[in-house]
Amino acid sequence: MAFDSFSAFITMDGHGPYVWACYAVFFVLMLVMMIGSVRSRTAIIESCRRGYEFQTDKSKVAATSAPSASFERVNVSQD
Amino acid sequence: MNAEARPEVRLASSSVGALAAMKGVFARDMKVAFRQRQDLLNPLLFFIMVVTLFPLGVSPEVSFLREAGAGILWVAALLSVLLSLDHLFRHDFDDGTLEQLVLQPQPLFLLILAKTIAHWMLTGLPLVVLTPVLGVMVHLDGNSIAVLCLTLLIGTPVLSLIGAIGAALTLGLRSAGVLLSLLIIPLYIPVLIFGTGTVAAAAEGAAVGAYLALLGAFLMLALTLAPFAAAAALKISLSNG
Amino acid sequence: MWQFFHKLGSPKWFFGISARFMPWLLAGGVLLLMAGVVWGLAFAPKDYLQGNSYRIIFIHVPTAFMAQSIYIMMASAAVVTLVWRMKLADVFVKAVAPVGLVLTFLALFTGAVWGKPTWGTWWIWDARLTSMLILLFLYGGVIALDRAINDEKSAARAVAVLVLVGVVNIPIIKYSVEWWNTLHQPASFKLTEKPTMPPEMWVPLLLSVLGLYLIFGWLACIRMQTEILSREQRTRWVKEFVMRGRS
Amino acid sequence: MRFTHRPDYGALMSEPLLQAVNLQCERDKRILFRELSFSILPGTVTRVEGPNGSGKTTLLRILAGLNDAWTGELKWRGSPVDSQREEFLRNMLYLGHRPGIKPLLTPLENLRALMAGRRQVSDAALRQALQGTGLAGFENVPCRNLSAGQQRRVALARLLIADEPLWLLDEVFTAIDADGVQALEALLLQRAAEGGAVLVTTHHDLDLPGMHKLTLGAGGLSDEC
Repeated sequence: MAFDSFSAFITMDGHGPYVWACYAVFFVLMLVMMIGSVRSRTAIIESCRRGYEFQTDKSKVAATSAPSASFERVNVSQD
Repeated sequence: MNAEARPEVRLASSSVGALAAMKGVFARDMKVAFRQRQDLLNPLLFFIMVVTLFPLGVSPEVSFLREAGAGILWVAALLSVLLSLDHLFRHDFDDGTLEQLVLQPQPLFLLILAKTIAHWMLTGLPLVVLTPVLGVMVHLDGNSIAVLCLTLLIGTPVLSLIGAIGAALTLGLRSAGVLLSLLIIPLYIPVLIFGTGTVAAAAEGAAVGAYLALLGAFLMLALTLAPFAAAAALKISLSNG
Repeated sequence: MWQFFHKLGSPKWFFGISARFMPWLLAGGVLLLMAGVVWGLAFAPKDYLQGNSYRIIFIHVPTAFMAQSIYIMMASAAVVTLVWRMKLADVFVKAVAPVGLVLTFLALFTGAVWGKPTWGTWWIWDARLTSMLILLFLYGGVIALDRAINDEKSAARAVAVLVLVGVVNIPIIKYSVEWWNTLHQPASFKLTEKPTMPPEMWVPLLLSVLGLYLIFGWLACIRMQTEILSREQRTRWVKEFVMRGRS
Repeated sequence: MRFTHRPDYGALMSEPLLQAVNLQCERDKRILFRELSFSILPGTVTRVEGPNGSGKTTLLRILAGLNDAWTGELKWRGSPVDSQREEFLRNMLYLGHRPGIKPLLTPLENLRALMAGRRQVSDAALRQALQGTGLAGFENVPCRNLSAGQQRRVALARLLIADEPLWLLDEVFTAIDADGVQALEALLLQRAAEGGAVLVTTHHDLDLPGMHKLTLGAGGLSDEC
């Protein structure tokens, strides 16, 4: 141990705030990045799953035909 | 159609050399630019205005201006080149001439080199010509002005060449102008450092030959590599559009 | 050989193999990093010149080292993207660029905070910090370009060109910044130059560098997996993988 | 001149100019077409058909080499296009949606610039080509003062002096009047008769004698599952 006491370890001869701030920011950012990466992975898996389930539901209903354009006037009522 | 009736294929007979093709590209860009002279003046006016901001915004004192003058002029020149880069390929992209450029049976990097040379003649070179006037306005001495002009003469083509890569990469994107600056400014830093450093060395009475040679080396490097990168980038951007 | 190369480029293959490595990468990385940091913070001797503030080195050097090596890795991947059009390579570039950005920022931040007790000022235009700042800009440019292009393939190839242009420039930038630095403030006090660093100092430093390297490996894997999943949503193997937990 | 060894006549006849094998193009996660294979034989006019969004323009851009987001094989006279890029470009003429005309330049200057990287053509020939597209008297008027149809005619003037056997024409009939359309149709047929090959996309009702058709599907989402 390079320090005589725990309080000496914390203050580090007055350099404590600098050292601890660095380590805090480092660990916070690393953690945020790591958790964020895990989360976005779960999120994408979740959204895929929902997509697949939606797909199977849709195919159960009916095989829809491709939409074709009719260019019919849409009646917009004025009153 | 039956096979007997099918005539023989006649392939394209001749082609022109790459140099003639480069001349064609260069001539067209020059012609287009001179049909729109106002656009030629814009980077120059911008250059002058940015330089004017420093005495107004920081200090009109002779000592400050003499010390910072070279840097101010270099930064202003860099920014006005940056400003003009957005147009390097954009109009050609919009009206379809860029497609036809890419489809010429010529090495694309040479055609881009020709376009970049035209761009430099229309922006970089006028800036160099204007520099002595502005140099006097920021109280640089004659020797410094001469060295500054020399560094800009070697440095601005590098700016155009590197800029061509950025312009090609951001072609057809939304907010391409801002993005272009973000991509390109970091790459401009070495040119800026050696450009202003050379003038600073000259002001201290040191020999500047070595520094100018180094700037020349930058130019050679940019001349050999940048057109290839810009050609690759251009193909990617066109493929996207 | 060629077949192996193609297999290496297959996202599906990567997905399987990376899943096996990842727990080890994470566990090893965290263990080594913690060992290095705790040793460095509590047990390594005090520096006779800078006092305890030097203990920032145990995270400053690893982040700075990683920030640079990630860019080099991205450049190698960019070559693979442009030459062989391997899908995995552009997935890699896209996945790790933000990690590089964060680590570069951390290197800058720790450097600046270290500067305060050492030089008495938060920011000094020191050659190292300045080139780190420029590296931060380069990372920012890469990410911005990637975001700006909608089409995945075009984005990957445009980014690859940009990364390569950047990597050609990095030595030039470094050299010019160092030259500029000596021009403006000759013989300044250097941060880390200690040719005779005792083993009690460099061993924990080595540990934390290795640890961060492994954690980066884990981050790269998981982020690449995310990217692969989103790109290959419509393939059968992703569907099987996603629906495995169900039914 | 160019070829010291000439292949025998019969082989030359059957050789396709351009061959596409298993083309697949995916754009924004949508497959435009897949397993698309065809040959373009000399002496043919081919119309590329399909509804909006089926990838007609994309196909032409791929063939021209402007779009490279595709997989498969493209062969120019039997060998891959990639290995003979310049040779291919020398023999291919592409006209796209955007006419490739600078609004600030005159038709003559535009045409001169377009030909600069390809072949030496005398000004007299350029003028004649412009006259052929009905632009006599407009040779020296800046193109921005011309109508959309006239601007397109400037681009079309290239067809009158073209010696490229392969033409890829994307929507060239747009903004062209009825007389112009008729003349253009004749021009395409003439090119085919001379041993060239023409690929054309159009919304105009084009039906030339002996015309081939290349129909693209409606595309669709790429669902492999």
